[in-house]
Amino acid sequence: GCVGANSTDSNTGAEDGPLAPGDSPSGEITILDDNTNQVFQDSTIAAFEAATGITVRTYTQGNFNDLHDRFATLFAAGDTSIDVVMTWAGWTAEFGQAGWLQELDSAAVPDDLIQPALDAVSWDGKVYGLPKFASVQTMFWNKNMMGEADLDPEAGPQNWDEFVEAAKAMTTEDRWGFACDVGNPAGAYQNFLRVLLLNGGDMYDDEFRPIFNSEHGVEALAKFAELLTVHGVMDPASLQTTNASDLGDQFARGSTGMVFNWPFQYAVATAAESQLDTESVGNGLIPGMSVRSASIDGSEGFAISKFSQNKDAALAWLQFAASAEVQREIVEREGWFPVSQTVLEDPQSREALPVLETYEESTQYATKRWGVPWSNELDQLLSVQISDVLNERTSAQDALDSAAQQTQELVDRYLG
Amino acid sequence: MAKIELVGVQKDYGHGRKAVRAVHELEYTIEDGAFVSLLGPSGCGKSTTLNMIAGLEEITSGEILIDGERVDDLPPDKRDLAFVFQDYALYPHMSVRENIAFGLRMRKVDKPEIERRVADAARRLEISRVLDNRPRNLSGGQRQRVALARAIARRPKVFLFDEPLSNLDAMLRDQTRSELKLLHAELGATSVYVTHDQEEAMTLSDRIAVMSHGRLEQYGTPEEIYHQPATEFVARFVGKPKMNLLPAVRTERGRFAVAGSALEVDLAAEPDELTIGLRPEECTIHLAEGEGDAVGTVRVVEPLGNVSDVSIDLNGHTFVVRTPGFASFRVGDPVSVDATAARRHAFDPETGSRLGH
Amino acid sequence: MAKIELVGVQKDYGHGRKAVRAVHELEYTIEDGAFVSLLGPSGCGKSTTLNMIAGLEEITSGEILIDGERVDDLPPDKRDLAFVFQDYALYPHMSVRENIAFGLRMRKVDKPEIERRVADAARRLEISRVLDNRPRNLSGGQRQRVALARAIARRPKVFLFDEPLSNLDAMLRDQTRSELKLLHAELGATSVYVTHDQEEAMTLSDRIAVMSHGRLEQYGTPEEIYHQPATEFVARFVGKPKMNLLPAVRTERGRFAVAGSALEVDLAAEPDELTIGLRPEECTIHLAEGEGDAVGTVRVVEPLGNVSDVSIDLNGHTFVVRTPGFASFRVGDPVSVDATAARRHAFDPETGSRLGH
Amino acid sequence: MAVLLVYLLAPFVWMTVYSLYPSTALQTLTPDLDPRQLRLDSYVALLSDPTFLRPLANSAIVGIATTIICMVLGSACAYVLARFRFRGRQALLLSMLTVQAIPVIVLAVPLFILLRAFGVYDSLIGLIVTYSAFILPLVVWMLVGFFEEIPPSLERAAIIDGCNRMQIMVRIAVPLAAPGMAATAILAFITSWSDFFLAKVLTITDAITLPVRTASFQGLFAMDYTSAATAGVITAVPVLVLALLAQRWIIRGLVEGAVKG
Amino acid sequence: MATTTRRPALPGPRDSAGRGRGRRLRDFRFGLLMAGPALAIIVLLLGYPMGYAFYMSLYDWNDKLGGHRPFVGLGNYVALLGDAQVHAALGRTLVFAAFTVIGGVVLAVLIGALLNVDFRGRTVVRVLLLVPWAVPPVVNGIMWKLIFDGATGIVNAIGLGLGVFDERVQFLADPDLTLSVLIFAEMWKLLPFLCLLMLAGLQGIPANLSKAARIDGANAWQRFSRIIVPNLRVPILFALVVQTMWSLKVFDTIFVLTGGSGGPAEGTTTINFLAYLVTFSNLDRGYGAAIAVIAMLLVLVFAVLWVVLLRERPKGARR
Ligand SMILES: Nc1ncnc2c1ncn2[C@@H]1O[C@H](COP(=O)(O)OP(=O)(O)OP(=O)(O)O)[C@@H](O)[C@H]1O
Ligand SMILES: Nc1ncnc2c1ncn2[C@@H]1O[C@H](COP(=O)(O)OP(=O)(O)OP(=O)(O)O)[C@@H](O)[C@H]1O
Ligand SMILES: [Mg+2]
Ligand SMILES: [Mg+2]
Repeated sequence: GCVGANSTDSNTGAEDGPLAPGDSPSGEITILDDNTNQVFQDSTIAAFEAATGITVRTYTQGNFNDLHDRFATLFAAGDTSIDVVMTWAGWTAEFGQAGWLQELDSAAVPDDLIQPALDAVSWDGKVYGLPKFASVQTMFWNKNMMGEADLDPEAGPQNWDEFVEAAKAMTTEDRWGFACDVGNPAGAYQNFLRVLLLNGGDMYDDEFRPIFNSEHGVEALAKFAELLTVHGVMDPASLQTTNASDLGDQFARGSTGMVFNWPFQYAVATAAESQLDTESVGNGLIPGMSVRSASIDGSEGFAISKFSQNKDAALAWLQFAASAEVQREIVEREGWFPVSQTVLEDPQSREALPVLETYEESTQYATKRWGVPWSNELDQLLSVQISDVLNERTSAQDALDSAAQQTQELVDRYLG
Repeated sequence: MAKIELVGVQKDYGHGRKAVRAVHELEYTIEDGAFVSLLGPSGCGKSTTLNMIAGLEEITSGEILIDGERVDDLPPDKRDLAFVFQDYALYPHMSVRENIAFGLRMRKVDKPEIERRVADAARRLEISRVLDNRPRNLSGGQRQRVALARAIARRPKVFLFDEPLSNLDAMLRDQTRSELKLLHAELGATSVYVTHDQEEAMTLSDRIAVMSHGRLEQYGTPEEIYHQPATEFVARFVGKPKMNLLPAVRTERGRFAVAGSALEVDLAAEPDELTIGLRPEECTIHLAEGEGDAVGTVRVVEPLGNVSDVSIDLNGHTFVVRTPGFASFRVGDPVSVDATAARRHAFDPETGSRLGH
Repeated sequence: MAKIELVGVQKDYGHGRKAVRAVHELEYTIEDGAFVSLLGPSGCGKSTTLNMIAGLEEITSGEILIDGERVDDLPPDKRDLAFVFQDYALYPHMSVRENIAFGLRMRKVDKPEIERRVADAARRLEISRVLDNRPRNLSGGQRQRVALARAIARRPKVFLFDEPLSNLDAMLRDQTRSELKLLHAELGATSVYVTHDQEEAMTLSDRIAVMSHGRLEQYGTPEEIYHQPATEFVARFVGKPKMNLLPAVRTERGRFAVAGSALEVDLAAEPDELTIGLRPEECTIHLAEGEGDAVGTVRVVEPLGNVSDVSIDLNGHTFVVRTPGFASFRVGDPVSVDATAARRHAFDPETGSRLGH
Repeated sequence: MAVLLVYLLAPFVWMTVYSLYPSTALQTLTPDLDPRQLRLDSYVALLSDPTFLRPLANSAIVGIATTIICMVLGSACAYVLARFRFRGRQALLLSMLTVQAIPVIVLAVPLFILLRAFGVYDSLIGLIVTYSAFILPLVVWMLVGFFEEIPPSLERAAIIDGCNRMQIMVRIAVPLAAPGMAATAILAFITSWSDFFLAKVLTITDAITLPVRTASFQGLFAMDYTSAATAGVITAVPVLVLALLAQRWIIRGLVEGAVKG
Repeated sequence: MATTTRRPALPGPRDSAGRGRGRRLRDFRFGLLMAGPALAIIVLLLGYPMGYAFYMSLYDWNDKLGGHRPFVGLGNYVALLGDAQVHAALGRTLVFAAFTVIGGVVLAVLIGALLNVDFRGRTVVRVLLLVPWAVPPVVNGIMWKLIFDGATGIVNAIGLGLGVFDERVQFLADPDLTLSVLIFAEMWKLLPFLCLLMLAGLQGIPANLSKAARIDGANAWQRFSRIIVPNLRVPILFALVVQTMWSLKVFDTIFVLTGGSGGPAEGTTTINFLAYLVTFSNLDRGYGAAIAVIAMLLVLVFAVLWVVLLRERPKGARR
């Protein structure tokens, strides 16, 4: 994409207020997406162009891991060549607070959006984009292994104790009952947040004071660490697994009994190269500690660059991607969850993607992400503490106290 | 066609207070067609002088004239001269043919003429067969010839040589020296030849400019240099074995005794003290018959085949005599020296300049 | 104390089919206390021989005995010898003092003794004042002395020298040569000296081993080598100017004519064709008076001061005569050569070996 | 020595193996190296994937162009530094080496702004110019060493033969330094070809280079080891071939200049 | 610096006072014409950003605070001094540098000495030394990940197969182990170059030096330690200086090996990588720039340190 320097356009007048849908937007837009979805490239763009008359000049996919740095550089330099960028909970808060994303007027936001998906594109009460798919972790298990361990393959563990027992039963010489991905900072944060919510805790109070070092938090982290250190049911490789896809592959290889993973796990586990198939993959709610269940959100969406020269057209794309038509395709062709309640409740969707059932169930329980401007810093510092706990260099209490104190400094810096 | 005049030529390296004078007030004329050697020990300013003539170094003061014209501001390639370097400076990435032709091509000589000249130069130096080789595939002697061929192909007015033989081994050096002499006789171009080897200078030159510490010590024919050295430095530097130079004091009018020894020499000179110079090959020795006859003892005998050099300890001073054949003297033999047949040279011990005729 | 015997010593470099024989069947004895030179052109195997004596190279076959004991399996440091290298091989990171002391320290000589010996060696070679310098800050001559001092401080039974003077300039070389000879006289240790300079070999040695292409050509005293060269190679290699070697055919019994020229030589020899050898300094020339007298024309005259070398064109062959003083001959002069006073040498043109006495 | 050889080669060989076998065959305790399992699928796939070919072409273009620019400008600059004495020369030379100490990180953002200002962000030209700036100091540093090794008498001979300064450089100095120049050129190429960070920051789409593409096989939801290994092999092979072809010069050029005291 | 001694003063055309002013001017113009473009590019594309980076480091320049970026002077640098994260990164950097630079050079000298001995296949080994050198860092990262992965890596397969390990070793799970793997990976890449450097140096040492030492009675180790090593001073110094620069700059390998995180638990976050994280992940550009400037100073300090440590004693100095 070439960079048009400081051209002033009709749209800049609306820069200060939230963006509402305009009448019949037109022109060109440029989209920079991650490479999670193929469906846009395959059919959505054509459909969008046909429906709106807007041209998608370029639609580019970048590697998720690279995008953050690119966006940061692009925005910092006020680049006008990109109209639509992919976003998710962490970036929405970060780039939104930096003033790089266009706030949307409530008129532009569909009203049947599922809350966690909407959260992923909002920060500080403002909506900065629209979700393109919803993603929530659920539990997957290997029915074969369950059976071999004399457990009921159809019913997954209902609470943490059952989960631990099941994991123990499934752990053998070269197989593990459980595996996760705490290898990088984001993974460390996710795994902690998940157990924190499972134990009824939370990250912050209403005033954004960190409270994750509460009793709930400490107990949750301790129990999580025990999987590795006491029960020996967690694959030690979890400590070096840096992404969900490695975890997914691992599960698909049949060497891990249970994982908590994103929806795509189903597709991976039932793919041709996998050791498992539709019959042998079990799916259900993540078993809770002090609550029945909880989960973490990983929904993605699109946002409009503050420096876009054609925000109306960009908004049209956001809305199109969130529309039922596109959402159905995402569910059917890619296995992600829909962002709208309507599509979720559609039986047709359920048929295409059995795990949707679990998802729907999970919406009753806490599903959070806590995307904040200081997400990166937080992930980083938390990962150090959690690694220390997992390697038994410190206690869960000390680790979380230290993390909470550092987090407070971050909160003060960014919200103070 | 090419007379080179040096008029008060000086050269300083560096600037201001750090300036070092490498060459002092040179003043002499190299006649057209002459072969002149610049002779002197390492660092005495020979190359500097040659480079100034070539235009590779600027002159600090003074003038250089070629055929009466000042060339100070003429770049080297306008002075119509060729230069043969000590390391030959052959272009390693060109064939011998291209090496020889390069200077002509740069001067836009036309192709057939270049070919003719290259062929001619190669024939003269007997390197026609290696014209297509790279220098690195040649022997030392062949490289030397290529360097010469490159110079003569240009047919310049002046040839400048900077120690062109010093990278050859002894046998090849002697042979090439003779050939160089023949070549000069054929071509007749003015040649300036830098060397630190007195033998080369003696055998090749019409005239020799002996230099020391950036100054001219003597400018003359080989015979003058050898028989009438103008300074003690020249006397010591020219001739092999080295001239015996000994402090002497006057014992009576016209008679001098070599310091503390029984060797006495007749010499028509004024001062009370002087340095006396006697060439080893003009003296003779014989075994001392009695005590009184002996003036020294043999320290070292160095047979060279047809002659032997005998070093004698003359009361602490070494005195060398060249004797014919394998000398029968043995180390420790008492001997007496006969210098009556020897040409006498005398020098001022302070200034080193020649005394008398 | 140290007699060195070489018995059928051979050396191959490389293995199997790629093996190259660098030294062939050497067989001679170096007497205790003798100074023996290994003389020959570059690549003839001199250094290889020396290295085998030192133990730095393995012997392929044959034996080397020192004082009657086989040393083949003895490492160099057990053979009690010192080595002076052509490039001196001074340790650049050590001071002169440390350089000299290193060999003693390695042998665990005690400190005061080391100091004594270093001081003594330094005094003898007049380098006491530079003991604390690094080699790189020394002149070539000083470095050479340090290398010698390092050798003598060790007080070994045998000294080995590999062209120790060849990196010095002419003057320094002559001077150091004399000193080396004195040093040997004082120390009296067996010395083996490698050189390609016949003058060095002649002046320094008790005996000379002339080598060519890895083979021994002759082993004898300087006088034998000079006056009775065993092969044409030795004749050509030893003596300066080079011996005139010319093909000759028998004209009548006991009389030979140099190929195609009027020069005739009396010689008691059998074959019809041979190579005749005449030393330039034993022949004389004079200006041809009439046509019939002339045997050649002067090509080059090279004055050396006390003598001049005159090259004559003898019907295509070059013949050199050494004449006294600055010769009065001019290029092109017709001259006749007189070789009656010259010792005659004759060689088999095929094998190169000496004919007759 | 065998140990050394294994040490040198084994890692790369293993990566090549990885690219040739389905990862399921290798990610076990007993890797299954049955040659029947061998397949070139991933190579075929990558080499027919436009999103891979484009970066491949980009890297080649950027590498070659950078090398040419560096060699032309660098040799001109190095020649002057090698042959002229002026005040500050030493400092200038040293600063060429010191540039090596600059962490690229610190320059990324300002560079981005700079390139954007000139409208060459995410373009091959932008990358070429940036790489040139980073590689030039090293090139100059090395070439100065090579030029200084040329005996001054050769240049003097050329002066006598009638060359002007430019001719001396073009006809004498450059050909003579050819081995060193070759080594330097290869180094320049390898450096620009291998760079990851700058390319990551200074490109988004159009000008993505091979290393960036290769690293991107580590996706969040798609860690494709076989493709990563394949891309790794494809990225490494051109430079390996170059390096091996020119190894004599490289060793001489890269190292000897640095060693001569 | 080592390199100052490297440039012998060559007799170039020199000018003398009073004369040759025209020539000097010509030379000057020529020099400017030739050197100008290269210098201009370098100054523009490196000099300007450097200055800009320093400028940034004087501000509290955090993009996530919106456009608000107050001038803080050396505030960022002061903050650095008390930042535990920076201290930890510095510590790691020193460990990493100590192993790769000092360890690398020591190993290189030893291996170089081995390679300098004549043996069959020596040329092959020398040529193959170039392989690691030519492998791009990104590929290097991927490669070692494939090898050391705790679940699927070949090292575990071999180790378990040979019974060296009892169970899988999680090389990339423990911060310290991961740093070791990183050091190992870097060593693999850098050692060959250092070895070549030493080889070239060794070949510059006259063979006679070793022979002389043999005659002097030094055994193999004494010859190596007392003769060879001291004479490798210049290449060693050069190796130390450039390797320090390269070691402290390592980024790509860390990035790829650790999935872009510098983890686990910051275990491989060197000072340089920290500068990256702070600048690009945290968007805390002022602070990141300050860290980078410090990283650069660190390199220069080390470079000077090496030169001082290894500088030759003044001539004539006694032991
Ligand atoms: N470029 C230079 N800068 C400074 N001093 C120089 C330079 N070139 C030569 N000199 C000094 O000038 C003096 C004369 O040097 P020159 O090269 O002319 O000597 P030379 O007689 O040719 O010696 P050699 O036989 O060693 O070649 C020496 O003292 C030398 O150190
Ligand atoms: N290490 C080696 N490997 C193979 N051949 C060698 C080796 N050293 C010497 N040679 C060969 O052995 C022969 C004799 O070499 P040597 O060094 O003994 O000659 P030299 O008489 O000392 O010559 P110079 O006067 O040049 O030193 C030469 O042909 C040389 O090429
Ligand atoms: Mg000179
Ligand atoms: Mg030799």
